[in-house]
Amino acid sequence: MNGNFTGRVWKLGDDIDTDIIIPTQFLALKSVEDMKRYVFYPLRPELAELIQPGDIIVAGKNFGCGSSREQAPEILAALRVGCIIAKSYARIFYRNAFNNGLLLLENNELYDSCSEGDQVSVDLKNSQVVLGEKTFQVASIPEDLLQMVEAGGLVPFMRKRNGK
Amino acid sequence: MGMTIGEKILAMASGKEVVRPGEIITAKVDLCMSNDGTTHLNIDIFENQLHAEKVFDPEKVIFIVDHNVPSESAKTAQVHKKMRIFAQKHNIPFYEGTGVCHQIMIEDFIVPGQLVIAADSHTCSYGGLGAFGTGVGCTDFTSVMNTGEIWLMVPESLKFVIEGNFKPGVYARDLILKIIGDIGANGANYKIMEFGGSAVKNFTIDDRVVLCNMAVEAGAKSGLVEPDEIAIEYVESRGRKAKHLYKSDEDAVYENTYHYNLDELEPMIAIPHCVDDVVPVTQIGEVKIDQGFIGSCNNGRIEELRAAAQILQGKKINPYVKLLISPASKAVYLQALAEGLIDIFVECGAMVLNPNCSVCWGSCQGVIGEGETLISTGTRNFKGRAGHPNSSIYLASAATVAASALTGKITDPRGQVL
Amino acid sequence: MGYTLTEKIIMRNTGRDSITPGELLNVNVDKVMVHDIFAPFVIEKFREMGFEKVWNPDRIVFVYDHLVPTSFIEDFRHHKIADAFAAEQNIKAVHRADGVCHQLMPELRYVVPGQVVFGTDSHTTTYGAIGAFSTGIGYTEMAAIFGTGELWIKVPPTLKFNIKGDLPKGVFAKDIILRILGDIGADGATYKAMEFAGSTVEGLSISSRMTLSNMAVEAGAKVGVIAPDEKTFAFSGVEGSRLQDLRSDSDATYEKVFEYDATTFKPVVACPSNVDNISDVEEMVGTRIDQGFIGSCTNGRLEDLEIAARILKGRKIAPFTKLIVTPASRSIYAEAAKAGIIGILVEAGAIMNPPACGLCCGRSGGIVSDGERVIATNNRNFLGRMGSPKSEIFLASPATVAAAALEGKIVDPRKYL
Amino acid sequence: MIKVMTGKAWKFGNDVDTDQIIPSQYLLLPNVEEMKQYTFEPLDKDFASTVCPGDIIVGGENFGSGSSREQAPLVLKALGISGVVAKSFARIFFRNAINIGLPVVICKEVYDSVEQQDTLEIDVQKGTIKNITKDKNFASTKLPAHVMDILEAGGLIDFLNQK
Repeated sequence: MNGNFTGRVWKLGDDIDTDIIIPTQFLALKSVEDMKRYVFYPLRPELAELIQPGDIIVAGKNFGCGSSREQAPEILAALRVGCIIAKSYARIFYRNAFNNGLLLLENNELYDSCSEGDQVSVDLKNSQVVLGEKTFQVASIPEDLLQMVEAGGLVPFMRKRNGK
Repeated sequence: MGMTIGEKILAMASGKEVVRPGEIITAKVDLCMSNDGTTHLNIDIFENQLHAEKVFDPEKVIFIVDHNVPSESAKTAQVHKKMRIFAQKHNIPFYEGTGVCHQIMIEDFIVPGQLVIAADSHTCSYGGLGAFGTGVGCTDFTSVMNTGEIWLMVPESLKFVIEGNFKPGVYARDLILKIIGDIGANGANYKIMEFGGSAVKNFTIDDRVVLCNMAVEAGAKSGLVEPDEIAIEYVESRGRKAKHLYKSDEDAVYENTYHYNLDELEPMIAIPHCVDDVVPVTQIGEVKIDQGFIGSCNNGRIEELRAAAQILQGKKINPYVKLLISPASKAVYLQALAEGLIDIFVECGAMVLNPNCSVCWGSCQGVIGEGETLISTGTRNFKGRAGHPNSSIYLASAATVAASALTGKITDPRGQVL
Repeated sequence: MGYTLTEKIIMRNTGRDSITPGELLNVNVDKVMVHDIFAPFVIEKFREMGFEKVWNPDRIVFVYDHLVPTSFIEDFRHHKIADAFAAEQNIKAVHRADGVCHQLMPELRYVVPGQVVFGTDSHTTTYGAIGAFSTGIGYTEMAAIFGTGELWIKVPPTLKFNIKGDLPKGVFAKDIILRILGDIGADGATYKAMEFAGSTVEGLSISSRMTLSNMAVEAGAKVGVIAPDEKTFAFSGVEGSRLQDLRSDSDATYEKVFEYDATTFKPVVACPSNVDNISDVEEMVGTRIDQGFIGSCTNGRLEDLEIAARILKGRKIAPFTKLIVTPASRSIYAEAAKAGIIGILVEAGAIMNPPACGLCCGRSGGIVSDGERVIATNNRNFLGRMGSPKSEIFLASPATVAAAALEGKIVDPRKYL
Repeated sequence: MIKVMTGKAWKFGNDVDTDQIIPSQYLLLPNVEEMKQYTFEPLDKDFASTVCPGDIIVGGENFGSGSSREQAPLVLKALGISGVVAKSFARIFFRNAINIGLPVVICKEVYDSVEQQDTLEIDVQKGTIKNITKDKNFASTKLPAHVMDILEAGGLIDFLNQK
């Protein structure tokens, strides 16, 4: 995966659960396109309008906790969020995100150093995130997961397996 | 020249000796009731347009949450909350999740001889106890809630003389469907439908209410049955006394009189999308169903539940059919529970709902989707009434609905009842 | 070196004689569960991936519980799509309105001790209560399992919760798990196995054990397991003698062991809007509530309804307060009706709903508006979970919820027991 | 005095019930402004977005049958409908319309002459209806004096407030 990009920061707190990312009442909408208008609805309904492709979400610990709803990473991928950088992630969300081609990075310090609206640069090759003068190390992502993200997720991966 | 029961109640309520059809009167109401279908608008009008401070009599204004119970959205919950706050502030009787409004009114408030106004079209149900009930909109209701009075035009009366006995598998529900099919959806517009004859004299209150409840589906202002010992016993067993036991005079004037013989009646069904498009179940042909509903202010009482349970006992419904059963009130639910009917429903694969309007109202529990077919004991089969505009509703008796839920297609209940 | 229960289940499944936490390996899936709200997505992904036939139709269970009864016009689509797929693929286990998926899977013995099971729902951890390795996954991975019957997993390290002693009056399994969540936090077991053991756990019914395992995911855990015993074998209808090895070795390696003395436990509540925001009920007494909810895969079982009935018997719910009760399955509803429990609840003023997820999944069944407060027996109190983001949710045991409904405010349930 | 109304006709059939005018699932929206976009949704999804203020609804027999929902005449009024002409009206709808000051006119004969979007002119006071497009005149049924008083006051609330 080509590893350098820069994005504007949207900052959220600890324990951003899947009901905040997309509330249950919108899960039976027909498409992810319909759903993405309700991203972060209970907490910050205005974000759906404001998030631009390439923007980066920075959050605290346990991002994506709660239900197994895959719509949560799917709508973030559909909004073409550059990546999420959180202190930690909930397990199911973590799997679901990579399966949907959404990049997740982990770092403990960035959160306290950045503010909403900051520009953050990601250098995947060196597992680094740069904010102004400061550089933060992120846990490296295994190459096969990066390849899945690059391929767009688990579906294209399985299609290839099935020779389709 | 004599008067009908309806005319007598209106004369008394307006302080007159005699009233005649066509006359406009101002009448004092005995009770008024509003439910969550429109009460949020009533409260807005009451507070912001009438700038009223008090209801005319806190013992005579009743709020009932029954349409969307429990609520399916925050907006609905907001409406319920508004009702709760108003009821608390004005210290008026308030019910939530206790049953369909008309059943609660009949169980807890209605007595023969009353004039009752409610913001719901099926208020005509109260004629089953010999009370004059009629439905109005929220502006009318709000003005009644404020003043205790309403202007009314005295309606003509139509008389329905019912004789004979029901055959097994045939019920009051089939009779009222048959009548509406005969006279049409506006066959009694602005009029009173008065039900009498030797058969009705033996009818239980439940059956009388079934007839009066659907009078509005023929456009009627009210439906009425002469109150008798059966009505007196019903209200006295609930600690109330009749207000007046009016009977129609021998020489009362009816615009028209219709005769029916129950011996000739068979199970009837209203086909989509009009209540008056009624045929015998035997003529319906092969119609696959997706959902059945037993409940509503028309057909959710103990007798209907017994009829359904008799058919469903020890059997399983068709796996592709959803069968929703909503007893009309908490009291009906508890009686059904005591009689073991709830167990039968749960075990046959039905969904037993809390007492509420449910799919008869079509915006909360059991909403149907595009192309789906519902067979229902509810009051209406209007296009889209139970959900998607392109869906279909058939109206039939609880027995017909139960029999159909077993087979997955509309089925004559005869042969499955003892 | 010994192994934990979780490791042993994985070893049985893969035929391995040794295994290390952190290791990635493929497991053979014994059963999967898909519920209505995600069924169309699983099916869509399955087709997008280019699969035509499911690996084994007898290992797939569909449960319609989130959209039952349908509350919105589009809900039925989920059932129609799943019905058509089940017919096409010859999947026979389809439950259309029989209860909450996590109750039905163990109750109907689709899951038995020692199996590896996945579901498209986070609370799939519930089956750990009968000694299964079970966890929630997304619908894309489920589609891949539909096609292959396999899934890669990372072997989780285990946290052991050793709980000893008799539970005091008024304290239930729900209070235990809430207490643990409060101690370790909502991410305290992320990616790990939680194992519940000790004399207190041994004394719990299968229903109560399910309450513990169900909420393991609220600490981020992958699974929440309990060693199967005679009670489990009887519940699951399996021959226990062949499964005696399904328990942690005495020299198993745990990442950490937490010791609890159950005799010190008290009734607790999770306060808005985090599952780990735990307070003693005593400290919250007097907090006004508008609605109570008893139900869900956490606490909608017979013993939960029973304890509520004990508290509500001969009493009435406070005016302008609602209590919504949703049994977790059809058979629980029927049993409770026969045992007179339902009658007591309805007499007291409870609103009985048919078995399904109901209010817990936040799509119908008692959604609330701005400023309203709910006290509920389910598993999440996230912001806006039950309607307006300006509403608040407290989580508690069925006893605490029933007592609160009587007074319209949080009270100590022990005064009614 | 009620003004003479002139507007384009939207013609519907017999037994147009209240669920067609405004389906149940929208009735608990907080106010009429939010509801009005769904007017006639089951019959004509584009109605609310294409109707113009002043337009007139033409119905057959039993217009407004069904429930007592006052939201039915209210959404029509909120969309600027100047009045409804029908062969006959269901009772509760008729009352509700008068009570909110929406003129409802009974005329058996005009119906067959009307095609969609014909221009009609209605004089409630005189009891006349003119199909301007077809150049034909009709008489409507006069309303009782008490009912006219309410309509002239602009509805029941204003009528009561005036009293």
